[in-house]
Amino acid sequence: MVNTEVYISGLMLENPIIPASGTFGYGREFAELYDINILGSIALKGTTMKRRYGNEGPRIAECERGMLNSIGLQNPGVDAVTDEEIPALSEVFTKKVIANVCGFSIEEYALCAEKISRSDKVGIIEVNISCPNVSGGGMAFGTSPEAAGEVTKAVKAVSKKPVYMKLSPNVTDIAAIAKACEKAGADGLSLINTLAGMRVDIKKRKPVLTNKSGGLSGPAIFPIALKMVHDTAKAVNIPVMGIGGISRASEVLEMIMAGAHAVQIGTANLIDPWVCRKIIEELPALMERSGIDDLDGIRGAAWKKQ
Amino acid sequence: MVNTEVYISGLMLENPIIPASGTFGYGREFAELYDINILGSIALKGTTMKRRYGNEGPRIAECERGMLNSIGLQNPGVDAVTDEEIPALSEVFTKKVIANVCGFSIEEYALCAEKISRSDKVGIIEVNISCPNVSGGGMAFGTSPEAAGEVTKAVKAVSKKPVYMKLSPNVTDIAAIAKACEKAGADGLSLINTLAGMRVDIKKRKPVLTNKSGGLSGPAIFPIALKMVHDTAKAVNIPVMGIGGISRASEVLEMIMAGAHAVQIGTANLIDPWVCRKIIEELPALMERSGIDDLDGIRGAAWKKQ
Amino acid sequence: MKQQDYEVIENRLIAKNTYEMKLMGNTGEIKRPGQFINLEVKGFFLKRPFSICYRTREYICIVYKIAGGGTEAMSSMAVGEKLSVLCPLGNGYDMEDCCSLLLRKSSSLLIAGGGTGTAPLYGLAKEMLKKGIKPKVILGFGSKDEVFYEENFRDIASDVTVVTEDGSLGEKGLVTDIMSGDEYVFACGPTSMLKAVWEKSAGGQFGFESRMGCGFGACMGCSCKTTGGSKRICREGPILKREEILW
Amino acid sequence: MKQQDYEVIENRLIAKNTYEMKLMGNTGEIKRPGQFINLEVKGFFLKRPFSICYRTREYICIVYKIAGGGTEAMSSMAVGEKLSVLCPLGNGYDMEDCCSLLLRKSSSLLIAGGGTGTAPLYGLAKEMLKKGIKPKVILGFGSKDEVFYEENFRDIASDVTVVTEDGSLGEKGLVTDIMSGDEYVFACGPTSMLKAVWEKSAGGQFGFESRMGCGFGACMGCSCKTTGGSKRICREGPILKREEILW
Ligand SMILES: Cc1cc2nc3c(=O)[nH]c(=O)nc-3n(C[C@H](O)[C@H](O)[C@H](O)COP(=O)(O)OP(=O)(O)OC[C@H]3O[C@@H](n4cnc5c(N)ncnc54)[C@H](O)[C@@H]3O)c2cc1C
Ligand SMILES: Cc1cc2nc3c(=O)[nH]c(=O)nc-3n(C[C@H](O)[C@H](O)[C@H](O)COP(=O)(O)OP(=O)(O)OC[C@H]3O[C@@H](n4cnc5c(N)ncnc54)[C@H](O)[C@@H]3O)c2cc1C
Ligand SMILES: Cc1cc2nc3c(=O)[nH]c(=O)nc-3n(C[C@H](O)[C@H](O)[C@H](O)COP(=O)(O)O)c2cc1C
Ligand SMILES: Cc1cc2nc3c(=O)[nH]c(=O)nc-3n(C[C@H](O)[C@H](O)[C@H](O)COP(=O)(O)O)c2cc1C
Ligand code: FES
Ligand code: FES
Repeated sequence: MVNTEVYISGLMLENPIIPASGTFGYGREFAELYDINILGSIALKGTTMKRRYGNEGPRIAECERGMLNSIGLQNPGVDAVTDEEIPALSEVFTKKVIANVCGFSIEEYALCAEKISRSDKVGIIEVNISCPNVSGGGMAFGTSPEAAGEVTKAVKAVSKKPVYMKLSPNVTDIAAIAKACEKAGADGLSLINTLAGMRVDIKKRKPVLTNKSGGLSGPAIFPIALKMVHDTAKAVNIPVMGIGGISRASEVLEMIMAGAHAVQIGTANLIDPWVCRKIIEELPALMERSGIDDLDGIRGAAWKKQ
Repeated sequence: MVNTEVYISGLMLENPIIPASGTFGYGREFAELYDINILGSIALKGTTMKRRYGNEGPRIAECERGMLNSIGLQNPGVDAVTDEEIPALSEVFTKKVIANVCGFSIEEYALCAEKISRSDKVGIIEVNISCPNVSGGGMAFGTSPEAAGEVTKAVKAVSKKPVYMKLSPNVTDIAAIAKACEKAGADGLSLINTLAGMRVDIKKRKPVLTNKSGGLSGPAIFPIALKMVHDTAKAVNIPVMGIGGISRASEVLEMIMAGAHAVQIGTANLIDPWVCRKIIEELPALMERSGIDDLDGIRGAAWKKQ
Repeated sequence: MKQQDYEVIENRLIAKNTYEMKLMGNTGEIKRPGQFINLEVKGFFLKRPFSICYRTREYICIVYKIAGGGTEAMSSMAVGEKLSVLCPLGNGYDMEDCCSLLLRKSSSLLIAGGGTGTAPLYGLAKEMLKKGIKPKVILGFGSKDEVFYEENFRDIASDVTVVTEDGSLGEKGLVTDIMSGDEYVFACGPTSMLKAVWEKSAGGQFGFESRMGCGFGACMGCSCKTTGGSKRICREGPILKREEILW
Repeated sequence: MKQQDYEVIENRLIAKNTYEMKLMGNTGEIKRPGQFINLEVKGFFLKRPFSICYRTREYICIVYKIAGGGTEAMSSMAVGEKLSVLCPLGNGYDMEDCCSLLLRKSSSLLIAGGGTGTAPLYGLAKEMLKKGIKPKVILGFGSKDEVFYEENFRDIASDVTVVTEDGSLGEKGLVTDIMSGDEYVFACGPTSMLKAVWEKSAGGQFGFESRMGCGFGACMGCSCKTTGGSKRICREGPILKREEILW
């Protein structure tokens, strides 16, 4: 029997499979489809202080093996999330969740994280400093080591839970930003968020998305995500959640060999709502076939001296 | 009758279709397949002062709708290119070509560009400051505005032909680097080169590529390339060649609407050796169906006020 | 909602660039006319949403128009091909909602379709017939060669009017040109038509389209603003009540 | 080189994880045994290279082993499926090259195959037979259940030896165990086997594999270093002469 357990910052996950923020709502839609208790954990939709509608539509565009989204952080606001969404989720999901927060100022990040971290249900706070779809917030904090460090410090100062900084791939040196977060006290890192992208409607001669550009996600970005997870995991001593383009058990193992502690599955949930269950079912068999007893044994194998 | 002509830095191209550097060799293999004189121009394989074998193999890895390469600038050296390859190509291709140069120091860039720019066959010098597959060269010069500006200046000082700087997408702000090149005298810009990426062989528990990482190209990267071309074309007043993931006539129009003057087709040539011919054949019909008389009329339509 | 393989048992051109496709498979969970399916087209990343035109015990019928690469590929699918489909999705038309109004003034019940928006209304009309409800039907198309299902509607409804924008069939004009303005309308069609119908109607339910990431409520890609806050077209829609709609 | 659609006319398991596939289509341009094709597998980006095992006027035969996703997908391809194929690629075995050696000492001509590397050597042996050349044949496999084409070879060659690493069929051991060391060898197989054969041979031609981007010389993905500078396995290869090879 292989062991799929992974330990991250106080949470012992039954398996490393976590649906990614923004692609699993607050779990409700998926709980209708399968028993979501099989999941390692769930990363909740990005939450801001106030309720947000997000950007005007169209906010989805199709790409080759991927998609652009420019949702712009639609969410009911932190109070509704803590008072309604999390309690509702608790009825169908018994494990701890990862709360994802975003803000338009360092203060908002801290306020939002503090509030949501009070929930018993929340095991980890994931701080999105990498949303490419809102101006004046999100990614603005994730593209310089200094700003990333400042957000980290502010959130760490108030959060009652371990803090993971969610990093943007739209940078020259992701490892440098990762190190700044680590230095500022981050307990872990989540990466990658989406890559800035665009499609043009040649009939209308303007961008498909009303927001003009959006974030690219899905299988197309997997090799980019894997390289960034590799570079980051090598550079820091805190856990890394590998995110980006994963849709198969073999890609979970690639991510862990690149140095990830656990993984998050995003867009794949939209294409196949049962994909996380499939991966969780396939993983042990694949591990067995590959001679892997437990995931700790292969973490970083792609770069660690054997 | 629609007009597919585009003018870039002294060259009037019959159409905007140019095979990208490194995916068309020195044209010879394709000249066996079709009359390559239908092409707008050809961007030659990256050339360095000295002959290079490149990186150890495997140096190709498959990805979803894309591939990684870690060739590492295999080329016969500038003398062989000017004395043998260019004359040989001249026998089957009557138009001017774009010579692509790379170096490991600013001096080498300048020397190489100076030499190759003496060839009458060369219409434009494309300076690759974005190769992710060589250490100490290539991308090192393309990730900071200062270094990019310095290479530009050095090459401009000696080149007898217009100079296009080929930019890396592995940066936080490509428009800033573009502006630095423009300020340093660049006549135009080519973008994007490949995105840094990786795949791990889970059986061997190590990267598929001997070089560990490689450059991601192909349809997967098109939305990223389009966004960068859009951002860059908006920011500068020199022509931009749109490169990255193009494999269809409609994507050529997307690129031009994003602001490109001409486009380069890379990886698609490897997957379908006749793809440039197909695109050249399809383009006029697509333009007609879309009510486009000439390409100058739609350039930048995605962001220009109408 | 289930994900299942459906088999193409018919796929034929019924009007200009417009096809009728019958998909054999489970239809038991479909609750209401106006619900839709999300259909995987090989080689395309996102599934394509199509209204269920009508369903029988054995198959689902959809009517689609070539709009881009995905529908283009669908048009050359052969009988026997298997397609992965998410079904059923969305809320569908609520036939109860109009009952009170209906009881008062049954003559003012209208089905108003525009272009391919006509498709789900055919299934709705069939269901209404079963319940003994007899709505007026107005179908609007661009021109004669785009018209489809006219006969199908005439077979089940007594009062069917077809209008075309260029007058090549039926009266020349728009659906709204022959609305009286006091109707409760079941509408589906292009946004501009929906808006015009909305303005001229007393009440009703309107079928919307939106670019979708998932089709089942997970991504917020399809959201729109309504009087009751933001709603997901794929889940709280695609059918919105007249009073919910914000333009 | 042409790109054409070939039709699968046979696709059957002939040994453990090993399939023989016959592809109907143009075979007229194939010049030499040892050339290869590059075959598009739907859903995978890069084409997959396979040696031509042999060809007739109507079809090409390839033998492939499941190695990953692409070959896995191939194994379930049905008769009638159309595949886009680049053909022919590479140089192939040069049967003239050995002639001088052959005239002096014909007994020392050897065909040495390992695993699926055996496939192109079967086509080579057939061609040699046509020319009246009768090489010795040694085929090496891991174990009995991986052996294929033994009978095919016996039908056309008089001196065929099969060895297996575990001794489950024929002699236990490696191809090199029963080489005398003075042979001119036509070899194909895994790198470790090629190297061993190279060391023990007097001359010969060796078939190599390499990850390929294009298969026709455009990308430099497949390059390897040789005594004559760098060569592209897809163009100046996949067959290299003994004296060119650098390990
Ligand atoms: C609830 C719903 C029901 C629909 N019912 C029908 C129907 O019964 N008959 C019919 O012909 N069409 C219907 N449509 C529109 C249909 O989904 C699009 O025409 C189709 O997706 C276009 O795909 P494509 O690949 O041909 O076009 P492309 O433009 O190449 O598609 C690119 C992307 O945009 C999306 N897209 C493009 N146009 C639309 C659109 N109008 N609405 C939503 N997404 C779009 C596609 O799904 C895809 O993700 C419906 C749409 C929705 C949301
Ligand atoms: C000239 C040549 C002739 C060949 N002839 C045969 C043959 O006759 N029979 C046979 O069974 N195999 C042959 N191979 C190997 C065959 O190409 C690979 O086994 C096959 O590409 C694996 O594809 P996959 O999708 O199953 O594996 P994956 O590992 O999933 O493939 C991923 C990528 O790596 C490449 N790749 C993987 N293994 C190899 C390999 N060994 N050599 C080259 N590329 C590889 C694939 O082409 C693909 O691009 C030959 C290879 C070359 C270069
Ligand atoms: C529709 C959509 C909405 C998303 N919303 C959020 C969000 O609210 N917060 C966040 O941190 N990331 C968000 N993301 C990013 C994903 O969590 C993930 O980092 C990214 O999509 C890459 O993973 P993937 O390729 O598996 O989707 C969103 C992604 C998508 C596609
Ligand atoms: C095999 C290969 C070799 C390449 N070699 C070079 C090179 O020598 N110089 C260069 O500037 N770009 C090189 N490139 C980058 C391409 O020119 C192009 O910028 C990139 O591949 C993106 O375009 P595409 O997606 O159309 O391939 C190479 C790309 C590939 C795939
Ligand atoms: S399409 Fe994803 S929520 Fe509606
Ligand atoms: S595979 Fe491209 S040059 Fe050989």
